[in-house]
Amino acid sequence: MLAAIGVGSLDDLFDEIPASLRLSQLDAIPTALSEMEVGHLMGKRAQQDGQPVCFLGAGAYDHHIPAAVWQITGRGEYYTAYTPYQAEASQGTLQLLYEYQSMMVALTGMDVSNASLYDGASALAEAVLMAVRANRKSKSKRILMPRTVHPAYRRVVHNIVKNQQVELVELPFDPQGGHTDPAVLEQYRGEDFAALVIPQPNFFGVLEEVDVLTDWAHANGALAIGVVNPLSLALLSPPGEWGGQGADICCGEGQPLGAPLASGGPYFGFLCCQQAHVRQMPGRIIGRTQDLDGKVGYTLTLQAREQHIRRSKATSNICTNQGLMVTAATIHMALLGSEGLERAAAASYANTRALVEALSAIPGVASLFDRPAFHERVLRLPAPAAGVLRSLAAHNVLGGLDLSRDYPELGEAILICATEQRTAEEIAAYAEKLARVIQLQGGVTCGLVPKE
Amino acid sequence: MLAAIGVGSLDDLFDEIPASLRLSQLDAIPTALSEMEVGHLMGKRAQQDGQPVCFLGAGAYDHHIPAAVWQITGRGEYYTAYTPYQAEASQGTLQLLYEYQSMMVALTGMDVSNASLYDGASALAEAVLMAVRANRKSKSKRILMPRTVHPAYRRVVHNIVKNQQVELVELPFDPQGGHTDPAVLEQYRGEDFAALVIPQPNFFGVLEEVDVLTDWAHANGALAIGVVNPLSLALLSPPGEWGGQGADICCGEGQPLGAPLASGGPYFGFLCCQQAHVRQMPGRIIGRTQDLDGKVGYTLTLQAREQHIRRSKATSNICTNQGLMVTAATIHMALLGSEGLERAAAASYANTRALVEALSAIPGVASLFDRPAFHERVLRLPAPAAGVLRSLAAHNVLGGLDLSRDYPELGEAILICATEQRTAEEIAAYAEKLARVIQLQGGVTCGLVPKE
Amino acid sequence: MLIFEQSKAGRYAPAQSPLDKADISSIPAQFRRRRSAALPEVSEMQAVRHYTRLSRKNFSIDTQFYPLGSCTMKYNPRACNSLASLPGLLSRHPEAPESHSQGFMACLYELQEMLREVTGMRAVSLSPAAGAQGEFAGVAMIRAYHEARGDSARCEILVPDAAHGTNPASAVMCGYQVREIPTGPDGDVDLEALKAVVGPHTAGIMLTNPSTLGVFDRNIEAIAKTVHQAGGLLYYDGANLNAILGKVRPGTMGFDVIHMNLHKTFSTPHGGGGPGAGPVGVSERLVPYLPVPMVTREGDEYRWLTERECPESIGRLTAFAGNAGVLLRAYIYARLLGREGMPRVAEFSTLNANYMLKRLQALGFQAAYPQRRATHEFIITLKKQAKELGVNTMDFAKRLLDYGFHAPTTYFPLLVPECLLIEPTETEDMATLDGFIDAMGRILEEATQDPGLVKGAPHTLPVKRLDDVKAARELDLAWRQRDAG
Amino acid sequence: MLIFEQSKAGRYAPAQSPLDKADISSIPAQFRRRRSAALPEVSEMQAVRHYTRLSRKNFSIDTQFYPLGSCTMKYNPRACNSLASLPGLLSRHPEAPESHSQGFMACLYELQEMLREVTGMRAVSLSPAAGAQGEFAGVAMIRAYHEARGDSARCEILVPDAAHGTNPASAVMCGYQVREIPTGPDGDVDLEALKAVVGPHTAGIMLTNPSTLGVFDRNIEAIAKTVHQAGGLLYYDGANLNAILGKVRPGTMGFDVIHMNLHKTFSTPHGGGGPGAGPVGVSERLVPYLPVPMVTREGDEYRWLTERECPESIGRLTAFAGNAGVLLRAYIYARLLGREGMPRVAEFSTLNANYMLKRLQALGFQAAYPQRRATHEFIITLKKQAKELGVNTMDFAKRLLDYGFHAPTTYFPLLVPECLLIEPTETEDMATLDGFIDAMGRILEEATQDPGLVKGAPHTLPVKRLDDVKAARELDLAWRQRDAG
Ligand SMILES: Cc1ncc(COP(=O)(O)O)c(C=O)c1O
Ligand SMILES: Cc1ncc(COP(=O)(O)O)c(C=O)c1O
Repeated sequence: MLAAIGVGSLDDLFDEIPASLRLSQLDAIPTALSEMEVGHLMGKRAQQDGQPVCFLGAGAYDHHIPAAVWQITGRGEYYTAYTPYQAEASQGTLQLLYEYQSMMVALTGMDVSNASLYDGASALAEAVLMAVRANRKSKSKRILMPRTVHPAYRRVVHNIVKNQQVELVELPFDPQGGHTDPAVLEQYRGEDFAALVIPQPNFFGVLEEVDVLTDWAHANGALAIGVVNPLSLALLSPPGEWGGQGADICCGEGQPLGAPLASGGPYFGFLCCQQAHVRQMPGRIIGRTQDLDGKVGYTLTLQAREQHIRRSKATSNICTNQGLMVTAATIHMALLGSEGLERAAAASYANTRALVEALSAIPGVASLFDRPAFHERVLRLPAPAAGVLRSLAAHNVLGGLDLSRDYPELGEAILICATEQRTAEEIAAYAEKLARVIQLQGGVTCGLVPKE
Repeated sequence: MLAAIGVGSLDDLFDEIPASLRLSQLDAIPTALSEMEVGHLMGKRAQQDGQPVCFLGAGAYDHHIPAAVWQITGRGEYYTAYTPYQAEASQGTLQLLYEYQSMMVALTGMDVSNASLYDGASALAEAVLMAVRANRKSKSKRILMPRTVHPAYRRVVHNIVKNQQVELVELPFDPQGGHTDPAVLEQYRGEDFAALVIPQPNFFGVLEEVDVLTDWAHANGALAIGVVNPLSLALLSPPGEWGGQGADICCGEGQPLGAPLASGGPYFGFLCCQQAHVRQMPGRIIGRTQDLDGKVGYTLTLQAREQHIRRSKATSNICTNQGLMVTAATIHMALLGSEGLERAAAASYANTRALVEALSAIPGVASLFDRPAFHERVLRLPAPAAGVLRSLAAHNVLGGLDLSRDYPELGEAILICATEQRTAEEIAAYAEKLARVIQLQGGVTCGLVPKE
Repeated sequence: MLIFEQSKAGRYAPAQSPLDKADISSIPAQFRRRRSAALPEVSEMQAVRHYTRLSRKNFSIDTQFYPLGSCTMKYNPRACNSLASLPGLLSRHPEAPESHSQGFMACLYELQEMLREVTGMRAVSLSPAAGAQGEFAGVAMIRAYHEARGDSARCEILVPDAAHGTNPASAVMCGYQVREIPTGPDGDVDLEALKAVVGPHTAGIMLTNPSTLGVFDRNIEAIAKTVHQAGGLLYYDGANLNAILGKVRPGTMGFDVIHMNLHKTFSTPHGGGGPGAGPVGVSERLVPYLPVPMVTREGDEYRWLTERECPESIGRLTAFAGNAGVLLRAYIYARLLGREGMPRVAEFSTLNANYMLKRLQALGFQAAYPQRRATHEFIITLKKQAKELGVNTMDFAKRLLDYGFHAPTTYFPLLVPECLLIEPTETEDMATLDGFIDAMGRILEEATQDPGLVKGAPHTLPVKRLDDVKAARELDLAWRQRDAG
Repeated sequence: MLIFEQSKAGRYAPAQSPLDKADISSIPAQFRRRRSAALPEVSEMQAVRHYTRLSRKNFSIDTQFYPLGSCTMKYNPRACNSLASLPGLLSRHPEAPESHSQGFMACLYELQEMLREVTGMRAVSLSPAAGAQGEFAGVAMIRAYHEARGDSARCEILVPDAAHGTNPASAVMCGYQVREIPTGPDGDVDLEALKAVVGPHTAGIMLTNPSTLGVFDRNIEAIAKTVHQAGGLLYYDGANLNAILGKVRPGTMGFDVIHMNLHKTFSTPHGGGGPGAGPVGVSERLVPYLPVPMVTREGDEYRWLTERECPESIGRLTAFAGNAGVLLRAYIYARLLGREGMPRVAEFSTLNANYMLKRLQALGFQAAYPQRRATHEFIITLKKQAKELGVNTMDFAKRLLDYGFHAPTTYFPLLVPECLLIEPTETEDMATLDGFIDAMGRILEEATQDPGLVKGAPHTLPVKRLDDVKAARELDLAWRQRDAG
């Protein structure tokens, strides 16, 4: 090959690079390993972290994933394909994405879905930017953002939108109910907002008054942005039906649809909207069309919104998305159907109720909010949450999320979750361990924090 | 559908079955589980057995298998296809099997290979039956079977061939060398045997004098049947080149070529022979041919040997074979090539030498045989082997195979193996544990069994 | 293109073997290989791409309807594969001590118990590697039984003419002579013919019921009585167990020994030819002869039963415990099905078969046994079409491939001329069955209007019809270095 | 056929969800869904078969040569997939405590260190989810840097006209105006034009080197000096890092901040569009602004660095730690490559590109920059063919599909008319490159002799050329119940 090129050595191929820039060594990089050696290494690392029993949720949920999902998703044809720019050579991915969009539309009750964004948090940021562009009634760059939205999501949104001078106005939550009391909105009546964000369920697992909130937004010239758990939609009212007109945009984290916990990623963000806003939608969209013979086929469409065409005027900079996770989610939804999703959601709901019941029987442990919830709950503990969780972890139980950093006003509180995967034995074992840990940590003596 | 059939209920479809035979219940079978529940169950069972460090060989070897092997073998198109009876719809499997046969021919130096038998032991039984049919010079149904052949293989051969009045004549092994001394054959000179079985390496890991043995067989009107470890053939002389004319038949266990240990199966038996004997070969064979347009294609051939055509006159009753394991083996061999197989074999050889060296440093522990070996070795222990192995297992080490059941004449002896997967640390840890265990079990005091 | 033809000297996938080459000079040269084996020399990517592409030239259950009679090509739940491949299960050495095998052994034990229950047999051994090896084990047990009783004149095994080829072949491997029993006009075994040949030389009879003719032999009780009275034993070929799972037990029918094809009834995948598993079950009198190893439970502990514990056993037939990984898949499948699911297997596979039969008959296809109820499979015969249109069963089969359907079993059983043995299984839906039926209808039209089209099929597959005669005449069974360039 | 069109009311895969339906009546009706979502209702087998078949309508690296310029479609070692999918890794919750995360964190830490070394930057954060998010992070750090210094007049980011669309789009998302810099006739940035526009309003410049024109900008040091002297920072778009891996470090070239596309250079699969990972590396002065989380090591322990420990950070850009599974795959790949392997990536990808360029030129194809050395990719322009034969780049691209090759990148970069950007990568062998070159030669002939054939391509794929205009005009973005029957 060198001869065909007309050079004497591999090195000659780099002769346009100034010699002063050339690198001589990579000392800090270890020498190559064989696959066997890397296998041993990764095997050890994977074991090292144990597999504690998981009562953590907080945006990432331990649901059952059918074995078929990843066996098919892992097929080379899905796993090693690029973005389907050559539509005729990518009908597999394209039809699948069209089916995905259709499923998300069915699940959310919205008109259109894109083909994914990075994750739930960044999807919310894109939804906010989209709302600012799409809301023709408002010139405002202010967004009403309930404090019941996942704290990491709020941070991400802030980090992404602040450079475009979009401002987030925080709405407090009701200390009894753990929800956004629609009454607090009254103080903003008459002000100009681009959108109101509505989480369902909210970060505490609590169900918001989505109909009232959506109607308030519309009555006040703001768009309504739903942030939803897609699995919960098997049971809960879909954003497209919230209030009188439905939410305008909805987004969320797709992880509960077939993505393993896997340390937080890759997951995928989904984003759906009403037809009217489709041209403000960021991310790829697949459309159904025809070929020269009139045969049905699928292709990327509305690409004029995207950076590779519109460059600095694009709806977003996103290019690579989370296609493979969407592949898994599509297969996952096809396998479960709405019956299966309903059963998984219902079992998660029931398991979390059982968990709350078991844990609340421990003196000093109490559920904090009194409103309906989905599959997460906030519990107050009679001892420092951080220490309790640490002790539980030492017993191989991930007992929940310590809320003290993000919600110091809640005191020693944790967020817990029991998906359909948790068994009655695991729930009982957690309760037993928690009781012991609290006792050892010298939890409250009876009477100090009376059992409600 | 019932209406289309013209019956009223599912039960009507069984109306030809005498009512007295119908079954009402299956009490002893548990009720259905969901995939999630079976997943939990199997997860527990898999963990329960631990993953001890493996110094066991004895016919099943812990070699590295490239990740690609099973990711591709598991593709639905290979995994869920039937036997390629419809050749035009099975070119994937058929071409792969033709490639497999070609690889086995390259590795063994024989002329032809079939497309697999159940396992190494049953393949040897088929080889013996085949030799009886194929040996036109001999009317005998007697087979010379060295005691250095894997004991389970000898049992299986006996169990299978005895019904056809084939008799196995056992050849003793040399207590110094652990091999079949060609001299012991002299007592059989002039007698009529259908075949001589020649293991390489033999059950003790020791290398046999394959050239001399093969020539002896041919000189005495017997066929030579090699039983070989296919991985060892990357280093060792192939059966097709043994002695003056090469072995007539060779067979063995394919497990070292891409099959996981997996409790002993599925593995696959391979069987190769010289061209002259191909019509006596049991099992499926794939041939290259052409289609109507003259294009190359692959198909099952010589089916007239098989049970579905020849019925009671078939070369064997085998029908379902071990196709998927052969698929894996083919991909495995393609990925490693002979360079990779050589490296794996050489590293296994070297590791076992290192292991023997480390263990023999323990007082009372000694290597039993003094001849060249591949990657297994027999060690004599200064304490009861069963107890030692039990203690090692409790320390998460599978220390080897206790030989006392099958070779009581060897005393307290174990068969050990260290494949390329065993690390220097694992070898050192084994030595350390063995020293401790022997000490605790009150192994011999110095002087009783002097260190050789 | 063969992988060998992509080979280039010196190329390999370096990550796949030890990076350092160990010294083997201490192995004396006389034992060593002189030239490296001429295996393909390709990169990892080349191998992956080659075998990925190759796979796409296959039909399979995961891609096509596969109504192959007698083969039960049903869906293989993907969980069976992934759960049987958990690292702890894959890494277990067959000689691992019982202390490190309790999880694995629990699965085998429970599978033995479930198979016992659903077949109505007294005990089960899982070790045979496939159906044919199960047959061998079964007939060997029959032999061992007679021998133990000194009943040595019994040298014959009876086999109906509809039987699968493995039946006579297995009998012969066990040293028996085979005697064929004809089938009566309605598809049941000819009882009179049977009565005429049984006798003191009869070691046993091998039957499948429902038979491979797709009908349930209504005289099974009479057959059992006849053979038993003559001192013979009844062998049940379980290949068709799918038809009666949870509905009728072979034990109840009077069988003394049975094998099951777990790769059929229990949905372990066929893998392009195997592996399978052929457990055997026996009635009381054959228990001592069951092949080893088996698993037993003592208190809370599982223990192996081997040659030592079972001195009368016919012994082991493979080196270890048979196709363990297949057994695990079948175990998982059985747990997923459960008590409720098993009869549904029989019900829906039978429903699908009867539906197809009726609809194909309506299109003008001729049933081999029109007066009989179909079981989980049924036969149509194309002898009329072959005669009148010159388009035979093979042509129909090949043309079906063009329509995206795998062909049914052709020319088996041998006694029905120009036959297709069709088995839809319970996992297919009506739309798929209808698609197949429509294709059959269209091919019938094609055969009438343009027989050349059908006779030249397939037209849309990677190759056209292959020359089997050439394959057998000019044997080309391996690529060799000399084939290159 | 869509999966929805195979749906039948009431059908589902019962094993895939809890067998008992839990009671949810305690959720007040106002919150509940009134009608079930109209998802497909199919059996497990139908879903498996549908998505298995669908997959076969894709081109992919595992099945085809995919010389897509700027995308680095190289082989993805299968071990990366299986080892990153070990049960312990898949089941780790993102909020698991550090005590239960040391194995995972060790991998991230070592990956940070390796990327630091190979790019020559001071520190690395792995968290951005893809290249574009890495760009956002990089530009946001530039902004944070200037803001921290009170240097608030800098409102412009410079971007060469050859840049990828994400560059200007990311700059705008960070609140900057974008100013394009032209390319000189030899493919290097027009240095004079650059000098003319830099100034106190310049926040920075975004560059890739080698550029998407397939050449290494020889003036990189002068560019760096120019921008730095004006007080701006240099951003390196690492999409082309494959070309120089282990040969030149962006840090040495003078860049202040870079992103890497692990799904290109570090071989994590593209998955039909993603996921990727876009780690960022920075020089000393930008370290405080790196996005969180990162991993640090204290003694033998790994610890997270979050908002708390990094108060000046631009913060987090996804909820957790980015695309962790992609990072693990890249880590495994990097360990397999090792110190020796990294420069070989650059060498062989460059060798392959230069070989292809020379051979295509010999066939009469016109290089966009014939006087330049190709890097790991190169551009040919078909403007002559488009003009003379009426067969344009898109036609060539579509016709290549018929030959079994994925098309190179078309019509990008925008400044070269009728261009193909061709990137073979280091993992392809010469026979494959030759096959592609031959196909190009044949298409050129076809274009001369039978242009209709090329313009009507593709002819052999699941669909013929698709109507994109119709797709955009008559938006059909989801199947709805009303579409049925
Ligand atoms: C009726 C019948 N009996 C026996 C067998 C043999 O089983 P196996 O192929 O598992 O050896 C088969 C398999 O095709 C069969 O259909
Ligand atoms: C040159 C260049 N820069 C940036 C990007 C954006 O990277 P990503 O797609 O990962 O967001 C790409 C990807 O196509 C690219 O080719």
